[in-house]
Order: sequence, then C-alpha cells, then structure tokens
Amino acid sequence: MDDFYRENILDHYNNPRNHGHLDHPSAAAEGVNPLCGDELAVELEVHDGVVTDIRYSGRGCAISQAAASMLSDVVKGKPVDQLAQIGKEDVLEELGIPLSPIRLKCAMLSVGVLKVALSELTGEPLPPEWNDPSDGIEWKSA
Amino acid sequence: MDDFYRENILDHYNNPRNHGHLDHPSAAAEGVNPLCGDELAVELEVHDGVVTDIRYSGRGCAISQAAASMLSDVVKGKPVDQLAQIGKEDVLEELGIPLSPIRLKCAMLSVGVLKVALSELTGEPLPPEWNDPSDGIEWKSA
Amino acid sequence: MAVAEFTTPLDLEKIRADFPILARPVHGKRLVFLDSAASSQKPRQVIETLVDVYETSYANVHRGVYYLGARATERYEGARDIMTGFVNANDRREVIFVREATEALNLVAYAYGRTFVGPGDAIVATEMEHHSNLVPWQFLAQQTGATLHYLRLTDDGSLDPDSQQRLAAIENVKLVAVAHVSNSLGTINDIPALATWAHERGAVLVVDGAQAAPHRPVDVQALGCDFYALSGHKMCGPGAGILWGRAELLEKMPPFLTGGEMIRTVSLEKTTWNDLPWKFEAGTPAIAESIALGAAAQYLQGIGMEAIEAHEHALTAYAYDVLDGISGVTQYGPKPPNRAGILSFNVGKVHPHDVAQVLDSEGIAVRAGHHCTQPLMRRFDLQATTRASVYLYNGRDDIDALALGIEKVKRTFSV
Amino acid sequence: MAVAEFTTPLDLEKIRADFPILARPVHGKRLVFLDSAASSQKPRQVIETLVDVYETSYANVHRGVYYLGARATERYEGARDIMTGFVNANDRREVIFVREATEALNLVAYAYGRTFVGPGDAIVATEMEHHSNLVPWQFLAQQTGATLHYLRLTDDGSLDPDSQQRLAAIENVKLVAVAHVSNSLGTINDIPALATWAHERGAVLVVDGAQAAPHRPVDVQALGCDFYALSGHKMCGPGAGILWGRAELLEKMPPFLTGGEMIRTVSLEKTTWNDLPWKFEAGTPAIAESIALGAAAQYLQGIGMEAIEAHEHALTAYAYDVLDGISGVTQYGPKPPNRAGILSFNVGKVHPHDVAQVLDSEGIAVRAGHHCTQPLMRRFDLQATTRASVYLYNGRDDIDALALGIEKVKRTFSV
Ligand SMILES: Cc1ncc(COP(=O)(O)O)c(C=O)c1O
Ligand SMILES: Cc1ncc(COP(=O)(O)O)c(C=O)c1O
Repeated sequence: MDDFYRENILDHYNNPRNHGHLDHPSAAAEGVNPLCGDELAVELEVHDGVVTDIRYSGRGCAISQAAASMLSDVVKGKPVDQLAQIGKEDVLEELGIPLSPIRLKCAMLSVGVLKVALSELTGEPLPPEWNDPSDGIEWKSA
Repeated sequence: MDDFYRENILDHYNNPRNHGHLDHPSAAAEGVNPLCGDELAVELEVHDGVVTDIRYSGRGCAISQAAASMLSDVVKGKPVDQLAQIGKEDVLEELGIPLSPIRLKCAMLSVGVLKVALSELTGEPLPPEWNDPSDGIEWKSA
Repeated sequence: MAVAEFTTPLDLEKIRADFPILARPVHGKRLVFLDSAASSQKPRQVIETLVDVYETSYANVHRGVYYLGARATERYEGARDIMTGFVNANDRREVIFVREATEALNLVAYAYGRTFVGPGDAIVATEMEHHSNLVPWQFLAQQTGATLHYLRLTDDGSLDPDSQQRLAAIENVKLVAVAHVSNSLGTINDIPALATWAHERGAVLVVDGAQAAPHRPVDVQALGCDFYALSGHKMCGPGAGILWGRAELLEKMPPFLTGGEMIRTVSLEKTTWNDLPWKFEAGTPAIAESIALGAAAQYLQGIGMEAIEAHEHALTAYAYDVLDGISGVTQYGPKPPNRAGILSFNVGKVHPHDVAQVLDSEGIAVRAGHHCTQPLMRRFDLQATTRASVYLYNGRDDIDALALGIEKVKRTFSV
Repeated sequence: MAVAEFTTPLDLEKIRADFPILARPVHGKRLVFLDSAASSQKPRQVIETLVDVYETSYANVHRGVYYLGARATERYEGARDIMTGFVNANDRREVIFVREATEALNLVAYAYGRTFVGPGDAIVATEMEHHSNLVPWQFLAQQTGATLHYLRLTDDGSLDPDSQQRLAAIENVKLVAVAHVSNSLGTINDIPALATWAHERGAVLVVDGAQAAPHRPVDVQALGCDFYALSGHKMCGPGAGILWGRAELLEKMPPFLTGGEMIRTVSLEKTTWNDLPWKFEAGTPAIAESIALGAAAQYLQGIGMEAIEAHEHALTAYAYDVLDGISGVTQYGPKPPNRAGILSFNVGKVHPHDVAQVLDSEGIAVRAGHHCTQPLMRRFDLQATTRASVYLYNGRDDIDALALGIEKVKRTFSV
C-alpha cells in the first residue's frame, strides 16, 4: 500500500497539465460527485475532427485531479472518433494502482465528464455505462 | 416436564367446580386475553361480608380453566376482606407447576377477573399489579 | 387410508449437522422443531458469517476510504447481488435491505401508498393475510380515505373465484396485496394470475413472500408482481430482509425513512435524494445481518431451492396423511399437493395452547394461536389452531414424533 | 505547547483482548481504528452472545408456548430490561427496539410528528445535526406545512446563545430536535437547558443520542428530554438500537409500522393496538440482535460508563494537543475539556480522502467527508474534514500513530 500515491500521480497532482479554461471551447461538460464533493469541468477545442486543445478545472482529491490531468494528456491531439474507445481501463492503467470502489468514483470523474462533452459534440447518446443512475455522480453538459 | 398437566389440573379441567352462572350475583366481572382468545367471567354472591357462592364461565386452555375452578373453591365461603390477600402465588401454588410467562397469563386470568369483581363490590380501586397496561389483558366489570 | 410415501432429494443427515441447535436436547428429548414458519433455525454457515464479519471485515459501509470500510462495503453490496439473484430481479437497484417483511410492506404502504392512493380509491387484500399484510393497508385506507376490500376464501382456504368476480366491478383499485403462501393454511396463491388481474385494473400487486421465499424458487419477473417482501429470519438468516420493487415504481416514490445515506445533498432548506437502492436505506443498515442474509441465501441455493421445495412437498403430503389418520384431529386448508409445508389442525376440543404444551414436553416445538391471522380464524369460526410447519431440516421422524405427541395429547385430555 | 498528560482508569490491554478484530493486522500494520463514531468494533462477549442465542435459545418471540420460544422471549425482554437501566428509564414500556437511531428518529417524526405538528407550527433543529436528525424534520415540515428553524453555531461549533434568543420569539414550536453530542465536532450540548427551553414553549425535546450513549452515562430522567434515540452498532452491539420515549407521549401516539405483534385485535374492519412497548414493534423484531445489544450494554456497564467517559476525555485532550502541535493541521470544534472524543481536522489543503488514504496505508482507519452533516460543513465553509474518533479500546499509541501518519501525509503532499 505504500506506493498508493506513486510518483506520477503526485507529479500530475502537483503539476497539473492542461489546467484552466479555453476561450472558445467546441464542447464542455461538468460533473459532481456529491458523496465527496469533488467537482470537475472539461472543455474541448475541436478542429477537423481532432481535439486540438483541452482544459480541465475543478477541485477534489489527488486521485480525481491527477486522473484528469493524465487524461487530458491522452486526449490532446487525438481524433474525436478514436476517443469513443477510451474507457475506465485506460484511466486505471495511467494511474497504475488498485482502487477500492469509493476511490474508483474519484478516478472516473474526469473520463465521465469527457464522455458527456463528447456526446454533446457528436450528438451521440452517452454510453450506458456512463449513465448509470446508481453511481451517484451527476453530469451536466455546460 | 412430563407432569405439566398434573392430576389435579386435569381433574379441575374435566370436572370444573362452580361452573356456570348465578341468578342474582352481587358482583361480576369478565376478562379477555386477546393474545390467545381466552375469556373468563366470574360472578359472586355475597351475604354479610362473606362470599356465599361463586360461579365462573368462559373458554380457554386447561390452565386458565383449571385455575378458575381451583380459585372458585378457595374463594367460596371466605370473608370478602380476606380475599384481598389472594394473589398470584396462591394460584401458582394450587396449580403446582412452573409456568413460562406466556402460560402465566393464562393462569392469572381468573384471579385478575376476581380482583375486578371485588373492586366493584368494595369500591376500592384495583390493585396496581392487576392493572398493568402491559400485560395485554382487558378487564371489565359486568 | 394410505399414507403418502415419503422420499426426499435432500441429504437430511448432512443438513441437520449444519444446524447446531438441532443437536441440543429439549427437556431431555431430541428437539423436533416444527415452527419454522414463525422463524427458522440458523445453519453454522450463517452464524460463522456473522462471526467472520465482526472478526475480519467490520466497519460502517459506503463512506470509508480505509481497508475495513471498503471490505465491509464490498461484502454488504455483494449480499445485495446475491439477493438480486435469489429473487431473480433484473437490477440490483431494485433490492432494498430492510429488517423484515413487515418493514418492507410498511415501506410500500407509506412511500407508495401515501403518494398514489387517495380518497375514493380502492385497495384489495384477502381474508387470509397475515396482519403484516393487512394492518398496513387498513391504516393506509384510514389515513387516505381509500376503501379496503377483501377477496374471500372458499371452505378449503383458497381464494374464492366468485369473490374475485364480485370485486371485479370495483373502480379505482390502486393496489392489490396478497400473500404468496398463507402462513396459517399453507395455501399457495396464483401470483401471475393475480398480477394480471391487478394490472388490468391499473393497480400494482404487492406480494407478501414471507412464507414462500424460504421454501421455493422465487422469480419476481416470472411472477409479474410489482413489489415482493421477504424476511431473512424465516430463511436461515438473521434480522434482515428485503423489499424488491420495480425500479420505475421505486424511482417515482418519495423516500420512506430519511436521514444519512439516503441523501444526495442536504442544505438547511432542501434535500435531494440518493439513487436507488440507497434512497430507501436511511441510516446505517444492518451490515453484518444483511451480509449473513446473503450467506443464508447462498446456503439455500447450494442445497437447491427446487430440491427444498420437493422435499417439503413430499413431507407435507406425508404429514397431512398421518394427521388425517389420527381420530379426533381436524385439519384446515387445502389438501396436498396444492399446499405448502404448513399444517394447521385441532385435536378434539383441546385448546391449542394445551396441545402445544403437551408437545413441548416431548421436545416438539409447534405454534398455537391465531398465527397473526385473526380475520382468517374468524372466517373459519376458530379461536386458534395448532400449527406445525416444516423446513429443509425436518424429516419423517419429526412427523412421526408429532403423531406420537398428539396421541399423548389425546390421552392427557381423554380425546 | 504542552501536551496534556494522559492517564486512564481503563485496563486497555484487557479491553483490547476482548476485540478480535484489533488483533488482525491491516496492510501488515497494527490496526489503529479511529472511526468508532461511524460504527464501533464488537467485543467477543457480544459476538458470543449472538452465537449462543442461535445455538441454544433461538425461536420467534412472544407467542411460543414451547421451550425455545419461552427462552428467546425471556432473553429478548431481558435485553429490554438491560436497556431500560442503561438509559435509566423508569419504565420498561418506554424502551422500543429499533434498527438504529435513524429509525428511532423517523418513528418520532412519523408517529408523533404527523399527529401533533401541523400547518403554521414550528420545529426547531440545529445547524450541527447529523442528516438523520435533520432530514426527517425537513420531510415532516414539508408534508405538514410546518416551518423548520435552526439554532445557529458559534465559530467554535457550539450552539449560539444569540441565535437561541432570536428563535425565542417563534410561536407554536411543537418540537425541538438536537444531538446530545455532535458527530462532526464533538460538541456536547446542554440537554437539560434545552429541555427547559423546549418545555417552556410547550414543545417536546427529541435528543439524538447516537454519539453520546456509547460514550457516557445517559440518564433520560435527569436529561429531562422526551425522546432519546441511540444506535447499538456504535456501542459495541449489532444492528439494533432503541428509542426511549415518555410513556404519556408514546401512549397518545398512533403506531408507526403496523403488522403482527403490535396489534391487540384485528378484524377486517378495525384493528386495536397492543400495549407499550409492543405497539411500536411491528413484525418479528431483530431478536438475536436486540439480545446482543443488551450484552453490549452489559459489557460497557461492566467496564463502567464513567470510566469510559473519563478515558475518552483524557485521550481527547491528549489528541487535541498532539494535533495542535503539528504544523499545517487545522482543527475544528470546541477545545477540550468541553468536547467528546471526536477530532475533526484538515492537513494543509490536502483533500481528506487523500489524508485518509495515506493513513490507511499505515493501518489507520479514519473517516473523510462531510460526516452526514452537510449544513454544518457549509457553516464552516468546508467541503470535508478528516475525522478521528476514539473509544474505549483506543489509547495513546493510536494517537501517536495518527500523528506519525499525518507526518507521512505532509511528506507525500509536500505540506
Ligand atoms: C405470511 C406472512 N407475512 C408476513 C409475516 C411477517 O413477517 P415478519 O414478522 O418477519 O415481518 C409473516 C411472519 O409471521 C408471515 O407468515
Ligand atoms: C449524531 C448522529 N446522529 C445519528 C446518526 C445516525 O445513526 P445510524 O446511522 O446508526 O442511524 C449518527 C451516525 O452516524 C450520528 O453520528
């Protein structure tokens, strides 16, 4: 358990990538986990089907913030139609630690918000696993 | 446990003493144990401060009926002011068997009804141990 | 009269060895426990689960970041998954932990009843209901101005089709409440047919499964009902049970108990509710108890609900015939095979308390009384009956002991 | 800064040996359990009582004529006698078994609230309440048209006398609800004074004793309140608790849950209620759990509630000083000695989830979050805190481990 907060998690937490806001986002969304108060917003800039820029903001625990930072690195520069592939496993792999159910929600906040923003962008419905009413998380597109 | 229904209990149950009704009771009362449906009525005839006759009637288990029959034998011929002494112990002694709480209520139905009839007769309030709202038994004087 | 032959798919000896209490004599006699309809005994698998939770995995659930909190949550929610499978619900969000069937039925009466039943509406129950599936509806009718109607019984203790036809004319029926199996007579009701009948009227069907779920496979989807209540303590578990309800209904119901856990956000002015199932689980749930209920369900599933049903079916047929062969014994309720493992009878005019007391002296545990079905007793003009009920640990020897015990009753009271 | 000296009247080593879970390492470290305010661990005396009930004395209660039925009833009602003594009630009829404090408070909100609170009436709660002593009153106010007012807090987390004075003008106050001890801040409220304040207004006082009853002697007569709720799972017991209420009030209240046990007579038309306390205990109670709650109360009484209080008092003073000495740590709530054994703090700007996670890696169990007191969090402009709470099995070594753990948090997050 000693390396729960691995170097890379702390690095992303202390030096967040792509933190802040975009002037003209093509799509944006936010999520709140009312169980712990974590909040996260994501903004995307898309040109010719490619995510040219991304920013996130919010507050919460190191896991939710580091996951958001890591995810933003992954997403930036990717074609939108590749992003549908991104899932829970990718975030877990980036974090590289086993998570209990309660911490899993922290980790998944950013990818969930991303999915909402993408669905806003493409007009495709939110995949059901991101729309599970029993996960306690509230999404809204901005 | 084999002699729960001792000879004398079965004798009183099968050959009830003082069963039935009086033509001109000086006092009467009834009781119902709604938990098991046992019903018991007692009628007293009193002359010059002495119980000259007693009748009981009702339906219920062997314990409640035998106890009523035994009690009627004890009461008959006694001065009213001696009857205030009669209590739970006397009934238990007559029955001569140990009773679980649920069967205790069966055994005490007749003596409780007697107490109500006596209190009607003498105008003295019902002793508190016969007026415990938590014993589940409903008394009324007839 | 020929007595039904008794064969069972169960390994009785093995099963009995699982129940420590069965090995302890009562009044120096072998314990013949024939009161499982009131509450069942517990196998060591369930007792050990309680001990194991408290010794290795206990903490409050849902909030703890630490190891024990995660472990307790995992086991608690795991029990919900087991119970979801046990009643074949298609969604774990539909499974709400409660103390017992009574709480489950009250949850429906308060949260659904107080919202969707109003003045001029009708509720239909039956004359055979246990008080726990009767008084909540009386109380609801009284508080909302609705009218409560009853399906009547035939002389053998089945729902009377004529009565159902007469009641068909009633309008604004909002809720129909019925036992899956009667605890006094062993009657098995046709739930799918009643579901259709209720739904045709736009009503929901609430099923009291207290006497069914421990004894036969339950498939809420196949039954077609809208709510299903069961008690863990009658199915080898401790003081925990479940309410199953359709998600669409649970979602549009307000909460019942309020407090911690069932909220999403609370401010001084306003509160929003948590998602299903937690919206209906206010406060700290019975954690170890719910986990042990899951263990009880797994224990029963391990033996097989079909096998348990077949066992009780055979034993009930045998017992019915044995009692039928004892002069002076009157039995009530439907004849096997259409009957669950509940035998209700009287011995001559001997009061059931006396019957039960004599049987107790032989180590035999049966129930005597109205079995929380006073209206049913009145329907049959009875004050009380003696009730023997069987479960997976009962065998032919128990019924034979009962028969001998009844002979002793007859001797004692000269029947 | 000087750290308070720690001396205790308890034999800690002996007590710890009673709790099997404390002997099991977590992540290879000694378990430092500092989350008893959420739910306490269980001593073997309580676990063994559960096992013993199921192995020797189990049956349904109140109706069984047979040996096990009588034995179970005796033990169950015996537990009620123990709990009557535990809160010093003067009448066993005033002690109602429930699942936990949340159910107890809802019982009052439904049965008392829906009967005696109406439109235009006022309810007073406080800003420090646990959701379980807040949402039921919001829900009651919403459903009855009453208004809910709040006693506000001073900056150190005590009830604000000014606020009480402002609220003194409110008319038609029917009910005042307050925690005996705050679960987020450790504030100890002056219940006798609040009882006087409530009674002067013709209101009843409902006390949420969830955080007090496990930790200090409770005397409901001396407190002068009208209802008192407690959870067994926070006081070494399983999933059972009690509501204590004044008999005069309980008698004039309608029932809450309805069904078996709580009735006197049932007909198809009308039902009459059983006497206290059973009028409020519908269905099959949590039998073994209630008996084991009695065993928990006896266990605590055997050690001595005064001694437990003194122990926690000393340990809290020590812990407060230790935390106070760690730079970057901010504590909330009143300073000892006027404080129960609950320590609520933050470490720099580190999110409490992260604090708890790092502590977990050292085997230390603490809670992180809003502790079901969102309005209180808002009052202090907090999203969450880390909470360490102590009980009879905690000692100085646990606090010292916590301090070391916090140093690790600081290192990890460069505070
Ligand atoms: C048919 C039926 N319904 C409901 C109940 C109530 O069960 P519980 O007391 O466990 O709530 C019982 C148990 O006696 C029952 O037999
Ligand atoms: C002050 C307070 N009140 C009420 C409760 C609710 O207790 P339970 O969840 O056992 O009903 C708690 C427990 O978290 C508490 O701390």
